[in-house]
Amino acid sequence: MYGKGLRALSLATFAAVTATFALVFFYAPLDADQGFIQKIFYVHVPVAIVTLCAYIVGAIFAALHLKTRDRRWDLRSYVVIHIALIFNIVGLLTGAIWAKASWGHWWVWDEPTLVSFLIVFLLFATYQPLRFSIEDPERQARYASVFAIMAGAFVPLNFAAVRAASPFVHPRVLGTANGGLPGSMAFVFVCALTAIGLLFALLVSYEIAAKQTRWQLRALRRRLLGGDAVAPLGRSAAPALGAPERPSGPAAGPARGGGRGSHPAEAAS
Amino acid sequence: MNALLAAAPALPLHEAGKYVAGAFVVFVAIVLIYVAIMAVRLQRMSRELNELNTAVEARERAEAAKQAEAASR
Amino acid sequence: MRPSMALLRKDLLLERRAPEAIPAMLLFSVTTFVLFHFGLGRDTLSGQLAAGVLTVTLLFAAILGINRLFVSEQEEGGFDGVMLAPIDRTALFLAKAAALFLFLALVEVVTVAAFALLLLGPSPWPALPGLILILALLDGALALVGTLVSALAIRTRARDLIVPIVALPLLVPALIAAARGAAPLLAASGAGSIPTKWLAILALYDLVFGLLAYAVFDFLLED
Amino acid sequence: MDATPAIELRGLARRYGERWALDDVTVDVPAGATLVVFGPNGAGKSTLLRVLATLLRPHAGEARVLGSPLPDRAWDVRGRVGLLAHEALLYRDLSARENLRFHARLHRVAQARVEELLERLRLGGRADDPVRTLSKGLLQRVAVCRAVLHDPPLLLLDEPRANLDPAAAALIEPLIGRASGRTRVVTSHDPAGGLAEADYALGLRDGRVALSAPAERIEHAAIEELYR
Repeated sequence: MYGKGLRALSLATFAAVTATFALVFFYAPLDADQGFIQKIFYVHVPVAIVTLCAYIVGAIFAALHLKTRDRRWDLRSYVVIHIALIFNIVGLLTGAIWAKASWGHWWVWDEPTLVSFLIVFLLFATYQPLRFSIEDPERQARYASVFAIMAGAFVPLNFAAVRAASPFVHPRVLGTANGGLPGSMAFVFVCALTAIGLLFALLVSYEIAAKQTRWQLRALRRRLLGGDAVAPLGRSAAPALGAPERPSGPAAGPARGGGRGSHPAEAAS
Repeated sequence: MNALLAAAPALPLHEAGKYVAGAFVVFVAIVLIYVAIMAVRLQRMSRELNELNTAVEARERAEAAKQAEAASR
Repeated sequence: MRPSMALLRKDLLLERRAPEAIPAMLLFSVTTFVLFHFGLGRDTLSGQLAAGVLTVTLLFAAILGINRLFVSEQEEGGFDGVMLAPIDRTALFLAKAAALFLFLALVEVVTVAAFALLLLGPSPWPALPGLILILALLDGALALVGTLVSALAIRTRARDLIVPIVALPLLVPALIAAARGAAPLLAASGAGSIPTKWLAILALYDLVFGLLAYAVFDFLLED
Repeated sequence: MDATPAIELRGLARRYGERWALDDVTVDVPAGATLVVFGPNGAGKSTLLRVLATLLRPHAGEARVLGSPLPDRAWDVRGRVGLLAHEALLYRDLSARENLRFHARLHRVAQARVEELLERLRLGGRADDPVRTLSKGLLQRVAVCRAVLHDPPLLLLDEPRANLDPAAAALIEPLIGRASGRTRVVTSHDPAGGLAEADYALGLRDGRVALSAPAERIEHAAIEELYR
């Protein structure tokens, strides 16, 4: 089953997140400049880093989809970008809170990371509407992958452009205080990054497992109750997974690729 | 940048706590919302599975009845 | 190269026979300048404000052209006529990008003149060489990314919505570089020089997205 | 006739979304022969032509066209098929001559061929009017010119005579009829006319083969049955 490893990943994530929270509040030293506020750094920055990496991973999966024509890569790309969008919102909200706490404004334009984070969000937010506006599942998958590749390349380029446009570069906490991040802070930060990375991987796994289960259920329903019992596919932004079984059965001719690679039962392996 | 920080000195703890709590609450809340959505989905799937189960059972019962009828003849 | 030329000639001929994109972009730009005059409440602009108004207007005008770019292919039986020919699909990409670039350049000849007449405070002449350089690089970005977005959107249900929402964020880095780079050229105190970092970012943007779009364009056409 | 068939399909299938538009289509067409495809609207006739023209990828099964397997070597097929589709595949705002010249450039065909075809189909008088002003019959004649411009060995014709009066039909006959000597796949709704020009007949219903036999062994009734 595709649920394999899900439990181990869940436990590891739970342990890592709990440990990180404990470390942040009971172990990490108070920042010399910012004091208690700096604790936000342990959630905001890892979330931002994970989000940006995830967008690039989504682009790589999309490229693999185009290269191999295996629809499972499209599903992975879709789910990674989907969860990354949620993390992006978390990153924007925590960033805004940090800005308010540090500078008294909910939004500051001279923070290039935050600004480029907003632009990247605006771009990736169009991923779902784009998918939604294409009905044919195959074309939807292909077009979405093309978009994801362009958008993935956009992430670093955009960051460079926004950073160049900032009047001065805001020092990350990594650079302040006593000229570098104290070892204990760095340790907690690495823990937080690991925890949030694990959380991201976990949510992606959950989402993929849920999507595959739904498609298996659909296939089962079709087999048990016949094609009429299955509601026709509505328009959806989510990738359509299983190719329907052919009325003639797969025996006809040496099937090349058609429907096979994307069959949910095989997606398990 | 250090000048700016100096202009906005570290907030006192009770003031800062509000914001830090806010940031962490946002993080946890979104994860919880996701869990809730997952729960709704799970419910829907288990309902659908139940439906399929009943369908299969009904079919099996009909089959058994037919066989019993054939055997009694 | 030859099929690209044939395709480009066909697009130019079509625009001459039934002018659509260029007049629309022109009218749109000049109208937008009038709107900015009232919206900003200023008679003359200079520096960053002038550069911003000019580049943002051109960006929005380009969206109109991007929207129309593949309409002629889609109207009569889709891309089939071109797809049946033994040519590289990327020839279509090159031809469309070149057509869009030429349309934009043509529009800008008039638009920049109109801008200088209507809104620009300082004299446009000293700024002209630098401005041409920046606009050429910006047009490259608009043409390359615009062609890909146009092909992406043409066969979706909500073409006219997809084009702006995808193209605008995608073009933000190019706009940042063009607007910031053009600002010193239009400064009230006389034209300065363009900081090279903006030219570098624009050129990098053109290069990266040009190569990427060229590489993935094929996948938009196969069915 | 050549020994290798011009078209070999083995279990060809193609889907749109969840619907199989073509399913398990197996047929051979020898070089120089004519295959007529019958079937009600939506049976998959046009999809079949588009797959053969390399415009759609097959999703399962094997397809060989002019000896090249699809979709892997679609490149070799492109430029050797002529497709006459429902749409004319012409730019409405360009004239017939401009359209044909454009396609001649894409196919690397001499411009003289354009003039020759315009002459043969008696389009001379209207050759410089935008094609949007042409009547459906005239438009179809220009579309025929486009389809045979590069002298393709394989013709794919989607109801080629739908909008033509008898005179015009006679005019295009040497180009796309049996006399052209090309391998042809023709879709038709007309049992009598279709069977008359067919060597083989293929009946499709819901994307599946309902009828497949040499034309002389097929009766009208069997074809009319398809449309019930």
